[in-house]
Order: sequence, then structure tokens, then C-alpha cells
Amino acid sequence: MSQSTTAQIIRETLAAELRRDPRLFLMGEDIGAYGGSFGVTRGLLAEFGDQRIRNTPISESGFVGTAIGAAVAGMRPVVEIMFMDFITQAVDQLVNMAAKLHYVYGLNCPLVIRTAMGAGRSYGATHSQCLERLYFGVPGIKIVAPASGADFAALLQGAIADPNPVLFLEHKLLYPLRWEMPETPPEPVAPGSARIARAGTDVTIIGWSWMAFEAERAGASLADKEVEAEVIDLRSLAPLDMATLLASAGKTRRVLIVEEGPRTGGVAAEIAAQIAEQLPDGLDFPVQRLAMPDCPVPSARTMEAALMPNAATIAAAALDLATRV
Amino acid sequence: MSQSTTAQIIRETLAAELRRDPRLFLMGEDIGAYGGSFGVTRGLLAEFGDQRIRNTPISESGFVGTAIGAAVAGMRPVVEIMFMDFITQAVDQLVNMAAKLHYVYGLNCPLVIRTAMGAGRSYGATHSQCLERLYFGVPGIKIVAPASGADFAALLQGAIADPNPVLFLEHKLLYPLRWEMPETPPEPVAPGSARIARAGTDVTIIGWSWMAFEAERAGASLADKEVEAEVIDLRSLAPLDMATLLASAGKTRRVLIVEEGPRTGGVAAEIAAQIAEQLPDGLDFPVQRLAMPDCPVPSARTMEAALMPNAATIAAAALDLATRV
Amino acid sequence: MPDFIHAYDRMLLIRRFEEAVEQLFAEGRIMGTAHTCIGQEATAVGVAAALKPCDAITSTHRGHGHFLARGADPGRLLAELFGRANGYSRGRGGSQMMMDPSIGFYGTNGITGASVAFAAGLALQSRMTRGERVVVAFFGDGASSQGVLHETLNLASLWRLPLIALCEANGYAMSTPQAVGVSVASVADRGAAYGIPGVSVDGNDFEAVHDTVADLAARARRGEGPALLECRTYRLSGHSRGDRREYRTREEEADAWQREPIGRLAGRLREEGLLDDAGLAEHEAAAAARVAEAIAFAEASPEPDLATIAEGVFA
Amino acid sequence: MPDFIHAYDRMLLIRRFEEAVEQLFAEGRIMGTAHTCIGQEATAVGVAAALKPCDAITSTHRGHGHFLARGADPGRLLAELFGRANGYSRGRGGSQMMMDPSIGFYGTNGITGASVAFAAGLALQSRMTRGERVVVAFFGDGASSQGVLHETLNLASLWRLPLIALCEANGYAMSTPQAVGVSVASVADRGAAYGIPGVSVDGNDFEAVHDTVADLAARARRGEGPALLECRTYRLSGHSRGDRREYRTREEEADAWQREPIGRLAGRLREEGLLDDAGLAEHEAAAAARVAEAIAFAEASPEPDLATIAEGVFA
Ligand SMILES: Cc1ncc(C[n+]2csc(CCOP(=O)(O)OP(=O)(O)O)c2C)c(N)n1
Ligand SMILES: Cc1ncc(C[n+]2csc(CCOP(=O)(O)OP(=O)(O)O)c2C)c(N)n1
Ligand SMILES: [Mg+2]
Ligand SMILES: [Mg+2]
Repeated sequence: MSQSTTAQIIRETLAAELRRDPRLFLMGEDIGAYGGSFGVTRGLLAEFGDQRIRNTPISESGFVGTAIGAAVAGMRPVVEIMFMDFITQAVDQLVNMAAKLHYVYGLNCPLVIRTAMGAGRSYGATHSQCLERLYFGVPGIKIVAPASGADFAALLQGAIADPNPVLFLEHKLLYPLRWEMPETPPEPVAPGSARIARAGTDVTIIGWSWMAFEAERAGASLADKEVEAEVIDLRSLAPLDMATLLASAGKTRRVLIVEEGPRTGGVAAEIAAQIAEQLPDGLDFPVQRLAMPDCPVPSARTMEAALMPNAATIAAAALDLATRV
Repeated sequence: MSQSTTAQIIRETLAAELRRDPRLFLMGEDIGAYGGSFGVTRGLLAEFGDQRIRNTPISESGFVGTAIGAAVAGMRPVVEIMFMDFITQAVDQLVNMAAKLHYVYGLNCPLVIRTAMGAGRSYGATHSQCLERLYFGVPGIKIVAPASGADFAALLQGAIADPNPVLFLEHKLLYPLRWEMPETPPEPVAPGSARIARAGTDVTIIGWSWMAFEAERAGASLADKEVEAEVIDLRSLAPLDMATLLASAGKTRRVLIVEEGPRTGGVAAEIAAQIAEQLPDGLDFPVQRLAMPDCPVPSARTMEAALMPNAATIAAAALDLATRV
Repeated sequence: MPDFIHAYDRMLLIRRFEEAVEQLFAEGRIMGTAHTCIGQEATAVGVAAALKPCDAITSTHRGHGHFLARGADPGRLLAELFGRANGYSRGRGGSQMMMDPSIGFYGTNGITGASVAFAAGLALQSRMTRGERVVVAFFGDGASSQGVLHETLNLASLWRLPLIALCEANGYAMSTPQAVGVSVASVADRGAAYGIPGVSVDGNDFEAVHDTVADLAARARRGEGPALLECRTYRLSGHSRGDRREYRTREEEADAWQREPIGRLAGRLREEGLLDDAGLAEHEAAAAARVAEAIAFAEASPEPDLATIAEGVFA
Repeated sequence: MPDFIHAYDRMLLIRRFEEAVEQLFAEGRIMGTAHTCIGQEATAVGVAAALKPCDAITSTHRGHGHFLARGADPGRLLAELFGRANGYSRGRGGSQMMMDPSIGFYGTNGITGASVAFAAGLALQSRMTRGERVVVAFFGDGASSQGVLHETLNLASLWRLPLIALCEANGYAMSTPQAVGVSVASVADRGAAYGIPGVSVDGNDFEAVHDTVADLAARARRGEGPALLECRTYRLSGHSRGDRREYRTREEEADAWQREPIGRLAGRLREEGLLDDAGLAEHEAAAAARVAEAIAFAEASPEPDLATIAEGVFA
């Protein structure tokens, strides 16, 4: 076992894949000498050279489009978009091109887009968003958002192995966290499966990325209050692992979904709708959502902290739901 | 009373607003001599000249950004994006700029983006999408999508009067439809209110744009089967008029939401989630959604027709829900 | 020297095909939309004649000609417009989404300008694998205003990609004259903005197009990077179905018909003694027959299976 | 002739301000991120000196200098970085989202390149209302690769907007040297791609910047349309907090320090007999005092009211 940060785990997974598959290469702004804004690719340039660790100009639409073409031609591009907020510039290429290639032409597009999501660093409204909702409703794009060290390794391998475009979401607050990692890397996990982070019987808490991490802490804290929360780390937003969610919901009959992002129009709404549709008599109370209010993310630390759900507010909401009569 | 098509109603409303407010001007591809892809602005160039009916180069990101700046500076731009599918190219300008101007700076941005949405014309996967979901979860953007002649006039005036960015969605299939219109134009309707298109007691059907039109037809056809459907034309997606929806849902206790667009991750999910949250004991059955499967829109007429909900499939789903025991 | 007779055949096939498409729309036998390329055949065929089988092309909304020039089966192409199961995209794509990688044709495209970035990706693969492939990315004068063009040319230049960005300057973007939509006299002048060659040729001159593309492709194959090529031509068709062409005069069109490429090539064939009037008529008849066959094939094609509509979103 | 002493004051204020920002980050007294502009002061101040009060500026992620040059209150600017209620954006914006339309400053901007389109909109309003306003849109060498730049310059040229697109070519985009990210020697060379003047000046020479901007602004005010101006400078600071500057050498930096603009202007002031050493020292002290005051103001500012966080999304 060894201790690694999330950033190191991503880097080592990328390095291993680069060693294994000569078709793999990385593209993105300042991923070379600088190692990317969050240092994830630091050191890879030295080992793999600038043909495989390609610094791009600041052209999110152009280089994502280029990566799509390269993927179709047989390469395995892994693109870094520095902040998820900038993926707004690649929507056309991803929605109108990548997402439709298999359906219309039967073409594989083995493309991974890694990007740093989320608030918590006082970066302000254009550097703090969770924009998975832009792609969540678009058929043809897979989305994964791990919350643990092992999953960053497992799901990144799974995303790279996938023949479809996959968004791989990395929360900024997870990068510096340290995890115990086994010497041999975990097996790949394909997009599409959730992880039971904590088993329980009284209430189901569903989250992903940083919210899954906080939910797990919330679940632990509830044990002191004699509430056994089942915490599900969604991991994969598209496809959704409804089987796991429904099994848990059917067992606990009380479901709380936590989302970092404005309440209206997020991923939680879809999960809530599906659970309600599929368990017509299975819940004691309607599915609850804990999310941010419908506003941009302000930069001031005080305001940002007040907006984001965290272990304490998740625990409070889950406790309320679990003990409601 | 006179008969006008939807396209004429939009045109006349624009013309009246252009006459009334010298700050108003139109921008878009081929809106001048050509009158736009759907002929909506035909003839306006002759009356208002090329300073106010501005043909743009094919630069959706650049000209939407330009319109945002002009709006902030005191103009009233009404932008046409030829097909909603191309609004993918303006996501950055709308999400990272327009949507945040009032929250962060307290600035008004009186911008209207008109665009042609939806399937039904065999235009294929990149010219047939309903992409309101891209903006629906973004705080700071209003979205309206009328379904009747009067509402096109009323809501377009309301959108133009609104000091915020408003997406004004025009379904392609509505353009040629004819409506009886009063001689004096209807009063403006601000974004934020739904319309009860048909009152009823047995089941609530919610739709917007073309789906509201089809839902109204479905409602009428159900009367023959002794089912009184209440049909709600949502009209405004953001803000949502939850009061009207909840009142109807509380009354009928059975709700069907119809969405043109892939089932997963759409607007219907949010409405379903909110109704479930806010009427914990108020429904006989979970909210039902009728939408398209999770795939792109194929071009072949046969396939496209099979995918789109229509009056018959809506009526069947509503009948099933209304008569379920 | 390129094969003039073969080129003539292809240009005729394209012309007859596009005329048939317009006719089929007018008769309501096909639905949706299509953009025909009447008058622009020499560019499509000139490019195709200059490329090797390993090379690749990406196309636009106005792509039937590019596809046919590259060797598409007119029957399958038309079946796609009919929305049939053995169309190139099994009825899922339509005119603006057709592809056949097996002949190096990477798609028509309904999003103006977007395919040029995709083309750069094909070129990047070629460069990274030290392949021989050169990629020609078609786009229009109107598309030249799209930001993704700028991003792609900058990147292609920096990375020395084997890419020829080929602007079919046909005078209009829909109704917008080039002078109203493009702020520079020739799109080729923008090559200087990326440190790459910017070349302009008469796009109605099959041989000129062929020779220029052959040169630029050879240059790209030598690893010397991308180029920007403007082919000056004229769209004799309307933009798409229902275009009343109020934005230009009939005189201007009549004038442009004087310079249309097929008659020009026929003249050349006659001059060079390659074909006489009887020969020309024979090729005319063959093209017409080929299109009639294609229509028959398309109309006899099966409808797509509606049970599988939602399948195949993911690999 | 521009007011050299006033310019010197502003440049000093900016320098001291940016040093303070770096210090405050290092001490953990402010959070988030900021990009300082040490070494680039002459461009910001040269532009501001050349503009009229009716004119407008749009800025970038590296915008403190532009804002201060245009007359921002350093206290309110710093209060914004502290996330306080009387910061320019009431703590909602941070370094990359600050604006004050009352002084014609239309915002720093965290999305590289995006503000240039916004600037064109301000210029369009000016043109449509026959106003006097000229708009200067700052962007970086890195931003020059963004498609929206291309779209905006094309449109601005076609519509003859009173817009000066001003590239601060400071050698790097984050870690990417200009030669690695920009495919042309000078961004100014791209003016030709839009039929507009492309001018390049020494951005560390206050007077040269001033004079060039004054000329281009006068031209724009006469209705002759936009221009592209490159100001060649050097970012002496790191890109942002935590930049180890491994992508360049300390020698290169030392060399660049030789050409930094404030010492240069001080020399000029001495030469022209406008200020002697004592005078210069006085101005130095005044700038330092002004920044100290700003810090005190910012730290004494109230925290935002958390009860109203979600308010004000819509007008
Ligand atoms: C992003 C986008 N914007 C607008 C359109 C609508 N549109 C289709 S073709 C066209 C004109 C294209 O002009 P040009 O590039 O010159 O090609 P041409 O039609 O002349 O062949 C327009 C505006 C589109 N398909 N995609
Ligand atoms: C759309 C977008 N892409 C990437 C970034 C990340 N980013 C911020 S500043 C920067 C470098 C900008 O370089 P340049 O334009 O030269 O300005 P400079 O930092 O040198 O002032 C990058 C890549 C961003 N903010 N926005
Ligand atoms: Mg054209
Ligand atoms: Mg720079």
C-alpha cells in the first residue's frame, strides 16, 4: 500500500495507459511543462515527449474537434479542459459531432475529456461550475465523476477503454486528497455502475464527485445518531445505474440526492423522476434533493461555503428524512 | 379578426416593436433579403433598413456576444439563431457572460434570442433538436416556448420587454399554422406563467411548444372518451409557473408531462421532481413522462414520425393514466 | 496529367444527380432538405482526382458532389435521401450526414465550418502515425467566418498537419454575398494569418484545381504542413429547396452560366481531340442512365426497421 | 502630449498594488486566484491616457492594471479580492469579474478571449447611436487563438465598428510561449485577414502606446472602423498564484527586467526635467501609501450578507 493524492493517481493511471497503448496521447492547455492548472500531468512531458503530451493553443472548440477526428481515425486522445466552465466552448463539437457518430454512422469515437469541476476554491462564477447538466441530457455521451482514489484509477481506465466519448469529471477539491492505494492498480471499471460507499438501511443518500465524498462523511456521522445511511456514490451519470439506486431506494424507502449545482434542471431531477416512476408505492416520502440555490457561484469564500452542500448539511437533511414520520 | 400564420404573427410583432422602440434591432444569418430560413423576417429589411435588420456572418458565438454587449450598452437586440441546434456555439457567451451579468454586476441585459426548434421536417440530427435542456439548468436565463398564435404575439412582446436574456423558442411545425387573431394585438405576457389550454378534472397533461399543441388536440380527443383532461401549455420553462402546475396536479391527482426530446435529462424531469416534492400525498400515481427515446433524431421521415410524441400517443398515455386504478 | 475523360464523367454524374435531387424534392418524393452543387463540379472532381486512395476528405452541407467525386455509389446516396435502410446512414443521416470511411470520405456535415476541426484530427492521426494521408477539408466562404476555422488553422499550422483547408468560394452564403459576410477580398489572404500558403484558383477549371491540390498535397506529404486554398466558383443552384434567389439577379446567373465548368471541360476535350460530339453525347447518356438507375435503386430500397430506431447510440 | 507624471503615478500604483496582491495571497489573507500584470503597466496606462471619458474598455483575467489605469478605486478593487460587501462586485465576482460602467470599464473576464465580442457590442451601440465612443478590447497573445476573436474581428470590420482589439503580447499564455501557441510572428499581422490595420508597438513604451491608441481611436471615431493593435510586453509576474515558472529561465526574466516600463518612464521624467530623484521618491511613497490605505479599507469592509446570496439573479 502507498499513499497517493487524487492528482497523482490520475497521473499514474495516465502514465500507465500511455505506456501500454501507443495510440494514446494527451492534449490540453499547458499540460506539458506546467503540468496543467492543477498539476495533474506534471512530469509526463519528460517521459513521453511533446508528441504525446500536446500543449494546445487556447481553442477549446478547435482542439476538441481535432481530438474527435483523431479518435475516429484510430487514436486514443485524452483531452484536458482546464476548467469545466470552458467546456461551454466545445458544446457544438461534442453534441453535434461526437455524440452522433455511432448512432448515425456506426463509428467509434474513443475520446476522453478530463476536466476540473466544481466550487470551493473561491475562483468565481466562471471557474467553479458543475456543468454536467449540459451533457447529461445528450444521448451519445457518457459521463463519469469519481469520488475516491481507487475509483479515479478504475474509472479512468474504464473511460479510456470505452469506444465512446466519455467526460471524466475531476472535482478540484478532490485533487489534493490522499488515499491508500494498493501496489497493483485497481481493475478498470466501465461507465455505468454506481458504488455503494456505505451500506445502510434507514435512508439512501446519493451523490457524485465531491458530493459523494461529503455524503460518505455525512453517513459516518449519522451512525453516531443511530441512523444507518446507505451512501451511494453514483460515479457514472451517463449511463445511470438505476438498478443499484432502485434496490437501495426500495430497501430504505427514503432517498436524498445531493447535487453541487443549482437545484433546478440538474441531474438529481432525473434520478428523482426515475425513482418515483419506477417505485410507485415504494417510498415513504418523495425523493428529496439537496442542491445549491438557483444562482451563479459567487467568489467570496464566505458565500461560496454557504452555498455548497457539505457533510453537515447533508447529514442534517438525511437525518430529517430518516426520522420523519 | 384576421387569419395569420405563426410566422406572420412573429413578424408583425417584431415590426410593431421595431416601430415603437428605436433601440430595438434584429441580428441573424440571412434575416435580410432572404427573410431567414423560415421566412419569419421577410419584408422587414424593406421597412427598417439594414442598420436595424442586420445580416450577420456565420458566427454564432461572435454575434451573440456582440448582442450581449449591445444590450448592456442600452440597445434591444433580438437575435435569430437559424436552428436551435446551432445555439450550441453560443453556450459560452450565454452561460458565462449573459446569465451572470445581473447577479454579479447588477447589469440588465435585455436580449432576446429567437430560434427554430424541433423535429418533424426530416432535417436530420443536427437540425431537429430540442436543446432547451442546455439552458434550462442555468440560472440567469429565461426560456419561453409558445404554442398558440396569441401567445407568440404576447410572449414575444413580453420577452422583448424583459430586462434579462430570454430564449424565445419557435417550433418549426408551428410556423405555417394559421390562427384567428384579433385586430389589436394581445397584451404582452412576461415569462413565468403557464396557460391552461383546456380545463379538466381527470388528468393533467403538461407540454410546451409543439407538444402543447399536440396535447391540446389529445385533450379534445379524450373528451369523446369521457375523460376530461386538463391541458397546460407551459409556455415558460424558466421561470416555471409551479403554482399553476401544482394546482392542476392537486386537482386531477394524475399528471402526464410530454416532452419532445430525449427522455433522460430533460425539462420534464424537473417538473416531475418538483410536483412529487411539493405534493407528497397529492397524487394517485407518480408523474408520468412521455418523451423521445434517448437517441439522436434520425432524418428519415418514417423514423422521425415514430419517435415524436403526437396527439394520438399523448391521448393514449393520458387515457391510460386517467383510467388506471 | 489527370484523366480528363474520367473527370468529365464524374462531373456529369454530379450534375445529373443534383438535377434529379431538385426534381425529386419538387415532386415531393424526398423530404427534408438538401443543398445542390450545380456549377461547382470542377472543384469536387479536381480535388478527388488529385488525391490518393489513402487520403481523406471532409465535406459540408453541400456535399453530394464531393461524395460522388470520391466514388460514392449514387444509389446508396440517393437511398439515404429517400430515408431508406440501405442509404449510406441507414436513413438516419440524410443529405447532411453521410459518410464512407472505406473510400476516405469522412462525412457531409450540417454544422457550417465544424468539420474542419474534425479533418484536422484525421490529419493529426496521419502525422502521429507517420502515415501518408493528406486531408482535404471543404468549407464555404460563409463558413470562413466561423471561429472554429481560425482555431483549426492556427493549430494545424503549429502542428504542421497534412491538411488542405479548401474554401469553395461560390459567391454566397445562403443569401449573403461574400463581400457582406467576409471581410477580406479572398479567403486565401488569410493564409498569412497562420504562416501557411494561401492560394486562390479558378474553381471552375478542373485542371487548375487538380494541379494546385496535387502540389499542396505533395507539400503536406513532405511534412511541410497545411495550406489554405480558395477555389473561386459559383453556386448556380439555389441555396436549398425553396430559395427564391431574390438576393441576386437573373442576369448575374446567366453570366455565371457562361463560365460553368462542364461545358468548359467539354470544350477542352473537344480541343484536345479526346472526345468528339458523339463521344460527349455517349458520356452524357451514360450519366443520365446512372442516375436513373440510382433512383430506381433508392425507390426499391426497404424502409428502415422502426423497431430498432433507438439502438446504436453507443458502441 | 500625454501627462507623463500622471502616467507615472498610475503605473506605480499598479505595480505596488499587484505586489500587494501577491503578498496577500502568499500570506493567505485573500483566497481564490488573481493574475498580476507586473511589467505590463505601460500598456494599461498608455491606453487609458489616450481615451476619452466616453470611451470604454473591456479587460481580461489579468485586469487589475487596466481597471486601475482607468480610474478604479484601489480600495474597492481590493475589497472585491477580499470577498467583501463593498468590493466592486459585492464579493460576488472576484478578480476576474469586476466592472464599473460609470468609468467606462466593462469588466475583467475569466473566459479567455470572450470579452472581445462583448466589446464589439458596446462598439455597435456606439455606431448605431452615432455616439463618440470608441471601445478598446484587451486580450492576450494566448487569447488570440480563440475563435471568437476571429468571428468578432470579421464582424467588426464588416460593420466598421469603433473597436480597437488590443493584444497584450506578453510572451506567454500561462506556460505556453507565444511561438508555441500563435502561428504567426506578430498578432498584428492578422489585421490583413480582416482588411483592417494591424499595428505593433513596444508595449513597454508608455508614449508609443498612447500615441498609437490615440491615432487608432481618432480613426475609429471618424467612422473608419476597427483596428488590431499588438503591444509587445513581458509578464514579469508568474501567470498566477503557484506558478513555478519552470517554462522559462531566470536569465530571460532578468533580461526582461532591464526593459520594464516604470524605470524607463522614470528615466524619461528625469531626462525631460519633469521630476528629479526627490520628486520620483515622493511619487513612489504616495503610491505605496495609496495601496496601504486600500488594504486597510478592504480589510475593514463588511462581509457580504449571507441571507441574500441567492438574490439578484434576474433584473
Ligand atoms: C453553425 C451553423 N450556422 C448556420 C447554419 C445554416 N446554414 C447552412 S448553410 C449556410 C450558408 C453556408 O454558406 P457557405 O459556407 O458559403 O457554403 P455554401 O452554402 O455557399 O456552399 C448557413 C448559414 C448551419 N448549418 N450551421
Ligand atoms: C476559455 C478559456 N480557456 C482557458 C482558460 C485558462 N486560462 C486562463 S489565462 C490563460 C492564458 C491566457 O494567455 P494570454 O491570453 O496570453 O494572457 P496572459 O495570461 O498572458 O495575460 C489560460 C489558458 C480560460 N480562462 N478560459
Ligand atoms: Mg458559399
Ligand atoms: Mg500572454
